[in-house]
Amino acid sequence: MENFEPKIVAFVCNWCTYAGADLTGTSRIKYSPDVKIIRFPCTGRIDFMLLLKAFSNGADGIIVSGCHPNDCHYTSGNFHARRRWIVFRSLLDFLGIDTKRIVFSWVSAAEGAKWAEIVNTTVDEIKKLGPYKEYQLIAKEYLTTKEVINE
Amino acid sequence: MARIGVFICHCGENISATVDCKKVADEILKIPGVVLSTDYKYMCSDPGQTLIKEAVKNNKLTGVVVSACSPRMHEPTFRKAVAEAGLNPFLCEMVNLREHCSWVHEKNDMTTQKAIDLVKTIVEKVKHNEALQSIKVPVTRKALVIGGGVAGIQCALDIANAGHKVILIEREPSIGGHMSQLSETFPTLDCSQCILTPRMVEIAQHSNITLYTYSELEKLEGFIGNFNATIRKRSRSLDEKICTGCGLCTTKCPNNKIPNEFEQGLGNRTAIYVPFPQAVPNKPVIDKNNCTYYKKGKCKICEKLCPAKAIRFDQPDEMLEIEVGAVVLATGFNILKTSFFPEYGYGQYKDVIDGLQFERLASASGPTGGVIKRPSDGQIPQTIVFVACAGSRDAAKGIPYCSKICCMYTAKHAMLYKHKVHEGKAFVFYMDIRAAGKNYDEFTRRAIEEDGANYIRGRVSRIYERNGKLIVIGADTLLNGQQVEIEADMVVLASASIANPGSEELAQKLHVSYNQYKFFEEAHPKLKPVETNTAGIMLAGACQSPKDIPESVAAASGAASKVIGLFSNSELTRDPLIAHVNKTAPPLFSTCVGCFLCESVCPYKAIEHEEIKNRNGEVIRTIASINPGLCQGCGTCVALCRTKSIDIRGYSNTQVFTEVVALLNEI
Amino acid sequence: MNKIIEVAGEMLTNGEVQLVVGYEKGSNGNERPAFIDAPEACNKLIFDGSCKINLAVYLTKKHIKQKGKIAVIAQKATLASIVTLYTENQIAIENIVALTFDANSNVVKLRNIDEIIEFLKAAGKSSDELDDKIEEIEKMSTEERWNFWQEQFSKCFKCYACRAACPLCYCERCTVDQNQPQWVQVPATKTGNLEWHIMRAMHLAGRCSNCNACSNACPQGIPLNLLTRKLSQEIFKEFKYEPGTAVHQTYALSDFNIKDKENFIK
Amino acid sequence: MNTESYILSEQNLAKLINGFIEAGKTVFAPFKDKAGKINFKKINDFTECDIHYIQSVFSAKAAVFPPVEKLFEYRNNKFVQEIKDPLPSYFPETILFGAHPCDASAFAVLETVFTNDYTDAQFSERKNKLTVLGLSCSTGDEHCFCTSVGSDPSSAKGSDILLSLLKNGNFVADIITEKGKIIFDKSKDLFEQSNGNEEKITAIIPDKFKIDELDQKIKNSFEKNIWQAQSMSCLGCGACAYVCPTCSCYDIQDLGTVYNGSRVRCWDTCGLSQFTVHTSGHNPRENQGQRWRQRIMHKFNYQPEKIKLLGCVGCGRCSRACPAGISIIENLQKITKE
Repeated sequence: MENFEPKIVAFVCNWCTYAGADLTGTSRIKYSPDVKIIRFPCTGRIDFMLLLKAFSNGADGIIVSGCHPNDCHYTSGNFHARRRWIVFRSLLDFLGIDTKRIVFSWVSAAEGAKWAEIVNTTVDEIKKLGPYKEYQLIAKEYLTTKEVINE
Repeated sequence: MARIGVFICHCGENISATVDCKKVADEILKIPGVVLSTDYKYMCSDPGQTLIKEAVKNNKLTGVVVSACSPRMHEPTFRKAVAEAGLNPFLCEMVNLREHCSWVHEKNDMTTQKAIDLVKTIVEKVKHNEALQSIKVPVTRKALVIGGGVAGIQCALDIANAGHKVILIEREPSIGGHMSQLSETFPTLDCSQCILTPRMVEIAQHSNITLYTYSELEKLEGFIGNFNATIRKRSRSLDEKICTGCGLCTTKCPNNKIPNEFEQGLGNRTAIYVPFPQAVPNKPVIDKNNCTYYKKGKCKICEKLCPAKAIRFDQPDEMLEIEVGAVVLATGFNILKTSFFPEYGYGQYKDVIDGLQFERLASASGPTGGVIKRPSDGQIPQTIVFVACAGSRDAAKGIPYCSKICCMYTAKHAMLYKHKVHEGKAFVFYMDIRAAGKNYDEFTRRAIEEDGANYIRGRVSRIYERNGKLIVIGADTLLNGQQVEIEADMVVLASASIANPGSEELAQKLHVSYNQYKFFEEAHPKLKPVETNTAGIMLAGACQSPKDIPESVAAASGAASKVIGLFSNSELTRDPLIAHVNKTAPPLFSTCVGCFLCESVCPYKAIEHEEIKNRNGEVIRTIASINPGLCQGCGTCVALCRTKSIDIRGYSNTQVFTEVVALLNEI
Repeated sequence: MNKIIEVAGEMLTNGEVQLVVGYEKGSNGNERPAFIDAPEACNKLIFDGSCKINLAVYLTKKHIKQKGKIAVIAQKATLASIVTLYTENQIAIENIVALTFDANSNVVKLRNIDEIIEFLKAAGKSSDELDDKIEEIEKMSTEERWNFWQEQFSKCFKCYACRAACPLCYCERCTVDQNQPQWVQVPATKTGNLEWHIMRAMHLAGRCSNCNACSNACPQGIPLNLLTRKLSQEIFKEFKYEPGTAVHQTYALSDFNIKDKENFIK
Repeated sequence: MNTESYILSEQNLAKLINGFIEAGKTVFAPFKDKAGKINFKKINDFTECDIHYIQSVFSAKAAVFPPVEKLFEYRNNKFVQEIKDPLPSYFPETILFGAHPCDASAFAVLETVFTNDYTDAQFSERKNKLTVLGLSCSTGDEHCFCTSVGSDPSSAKGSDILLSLLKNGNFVADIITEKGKIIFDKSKDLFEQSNGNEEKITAIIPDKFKIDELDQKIKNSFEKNIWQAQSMSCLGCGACAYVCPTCSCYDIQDLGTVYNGSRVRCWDTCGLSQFTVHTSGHNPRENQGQRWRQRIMHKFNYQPEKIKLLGCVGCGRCSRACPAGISIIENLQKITKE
């Protein structure tokens, strides 16, 4: 996996992590371009189905990040999200979906450096794991010209 | 078919230095629905905006994507621009190519490819943007100011004088704050109380201001223009309306050995007391923790003596519900108690005191009537050592920041001392003299040159007692670190300014952010210094960071002007980026099944019940509906809803779904 | 089971209810749902616990609701489902009488939600071999788990019997039936099946009554109840929350506790 | 052609089947999974299959009408608009082995549906490349009713070669069609002469109702309220249709993105409430009774009228699969008794 550049999607909230990533920029801290951000109003908005969609569309890893507990711009969105992730993660794990490929974090608007670190450690981890072959294989079932009948 | 225009900004060199903007523009032009894709040096500049406006008109664009800096910076700018060109502003989206791409990556193909992917994603999103109309919400033209220090006072008066109602609440029995404790103020040396008390009285008498002292904010609900505050008015144990403030009770209370907070423990007070003579309101309060009646169940001397029969031992706390349109935080600061400095022997030696204590000693209305006496034996100290930066700018002590006011008040203290004790010696240990301010440097110079305060550049390592003298060991860095030892009668520590206790809890009650030192965080360090990132909540004074009086007053007036601005219209316009419950054709009417599990996720109580009736007016089903005035658009209900019946504008299911697909797939 | 026949008979005769939803013997010898509106028909009622259908599923159906007041023969899980349906505003509890059995298999009439909850509290919780199966799967490696479930899901043809048999899958327009956007692929593809079963489990997390109707309904015998049971365990472990144990208790996932513990958020 | 009968020992049967596999043909055969459920599955060796079964959960129709089937791949952007048809490898030479007469006879129904007004290319391609080695039933159960719908446990209808189990464990192989003959000719040596009086083990499937009675009754039962009564316990899932060997409804879906993906067809069913919903929100079959009626009428009235074939082969799978224990036999009997 020498020249493997993972596809990593970051689902982040607008008020803390998105702003934090802005600060990473204004502080000119460098990180890997493998991670691309999609902006949400709040971690509470992040639908677990979207994480599945990311994988089925070829993501090798996912970052979900928002405000630290008690800092949610909407007061409790991140608390609800945290519960959702506790349950969802245990389900994925039970189904044999590699939870190492999903990184959850709290990054505040003041933690530009932390954002860079989260991104880089995630990229390293995913590079170690390699492409998410298992999931991508089932996702391509009817999309590749190689044929499969119900075997 | 969509007609999207894409504009790639170079931001001077900021983006183009690492991203090949031309290539991005060319690649994006390949996306179906993109009719125009171009790059330009400064999109936010006038010509840049004109470029966009012209394109909207000439190409009949149905959507605009500006790929430049963070939307948190310029989204409003560009949405305004497209609106001026006749396109609904919400059909314009931004791509963050600067903070999230060019500034954080090296110049190479991957960076340019990332830029392409980011733009592609938003282009696909914009295809699903809807034209939206801003929402109008009514504004309650009444402000709540929390904290009755000089900042709170100034802010309340400014708002009130602009003709709006103000509720001012103060935790202590009287307003005045730290300023009322000060003797004289730098750099003019005018008497603090002389300038403050008239303002305090004005508060009490102003027809637009309602003052609640001895009161605290219990909780705050709602949102900008429509807050609902619950205030706990603690029981004073007397009926303020009939109390004349004669003060007889305070003189006759047998329990008179209680350290006086206002005097910083240098004097005593009674259990029923008025914090200081000029207190506003000038009505006593019974300190329940020290009152013999509350402790032992008998005494009631005050009740017997009170000519107005105003004492009410059974008076409960009062809960007040108040609707306000804006909130100003002016809860001020505190200073680090010198117990923080064991190496300086505080607590161990009575004569090692802090700045505020010195203020009381120097104050004409203080415990010593303005005569500087040392706490231990009441002797007039012949030598005083002032230690600046006691705790401040000391990362090791966890306070790397500068407390800002110490340099000035230490100089003032030295001056006051010299004026009162002409033959006395004043030594000042300092790190740097920070006297940036109108007439500030002149002031410190005066202390040194005219009043002969002896400034030593260096830190104090240790203070100990030797036959009745305090031995101060320090280094003089100007004499290349040579050790100096001074025999002092008194030591004054200019200890660090810190956030008020409880400010963290308060911030969480109000959902405003705060930094690691628990000072409240402004919305923008430069451009929004008196606003918080929670709309409708402003900041004034030292609750934000250490400030001196003129700065606090300026900030207070700034916050006031923000509030007055908000109150200048009877309703305010808000982004329509909020949740809504879908409606479908009958017989379904909505995919909402009315389980109302969403009700409890909403932090704003915005989810309501809507009854769907048939022609005969019979209710055929009850579904959820969202109150657009209350919804703040967090979208937590959207992610929770099993049937995807709730959606949110601007981050709709289709939009975010499309973003994920677009980001990860080739076109 | 003539006790139940008697009780049901009376209720229909004295007009206490207009319909009894119970069980009868099916052509394959197993119990199956029976809908009885005439006292004389009651004698075909049986109850030996062999029926795997949770009759609560019928309480939300229009054509059943229309019948008026309904007596439903309820096992423990059925009662839990009724409580959840009630807290989710899906049934008019005053139109429902739950008929269940005490330890000595006497018929017990439960006429309101409090009686139901009391009964459930008294009945208590019992674990079964399903919990062992879950442990067994948890012991597997991630890869083994993945293969196990892929093999299971490969049998799924998306007939949605699991959804149809679930009393809590009462939504008129399930997310899989929506195509703007198409959250779950319609065809029985590997991805579509995986996403469907994940979504189903998540939507039942904190609501599931553990009646196993889903897995029993599956023509292919896919052990779907493992997923829902696993999440029930998780939610009880993490949030001390058990559906059907209190009236109007907040749904575990629309509630939170500042002290919620997790060990994975960086 | 006139039928010839031979004896095929179990070992030789194994050789025959494995021969097909070695020759690169796809062999669908009954396979028992860990849960004990029988289904038709592509096997890689004779030993994998289990032919001593009463009925498989799903029918054998997937051999010609897969649950999900790619129609074409597309690419569609500003520069390329292209459509790629599936490769020939998508339609392999297929041997269906061990299908009971009910399944074998069902192909006739599917074929008429897919070819009556126009010819469905993919279906025909699969059908033409399909050879059926049928297996007459040695056992049956309470759900079987082939005898009531004009067939029987040893009917050769739809098979190219029909195998019948003998007491001694060997099989009688009746060569029914040209396709069957080709196979026989290729591996003559595996077949032994039959003296024509070997004892077959054949299931007894009692009559459940008289089909012409049913036919008379059902014609004018559309407006009757039996449908509501019969579907009272119907939960509205698609199990009955998906396991059915003759149900042929399908949906067309795109997988992938707007720009790049595959168009597939997949099974659909009239049992689901969404099946007939109009964009307007109106649903012509708004209740389960109407959906149940559609299913029964379609098989026992419309199809006999339209394609001159009964839409039911009496396999009884729907009754076995129904989570609510609805028995098609009982309900058909009720209709005849109306």
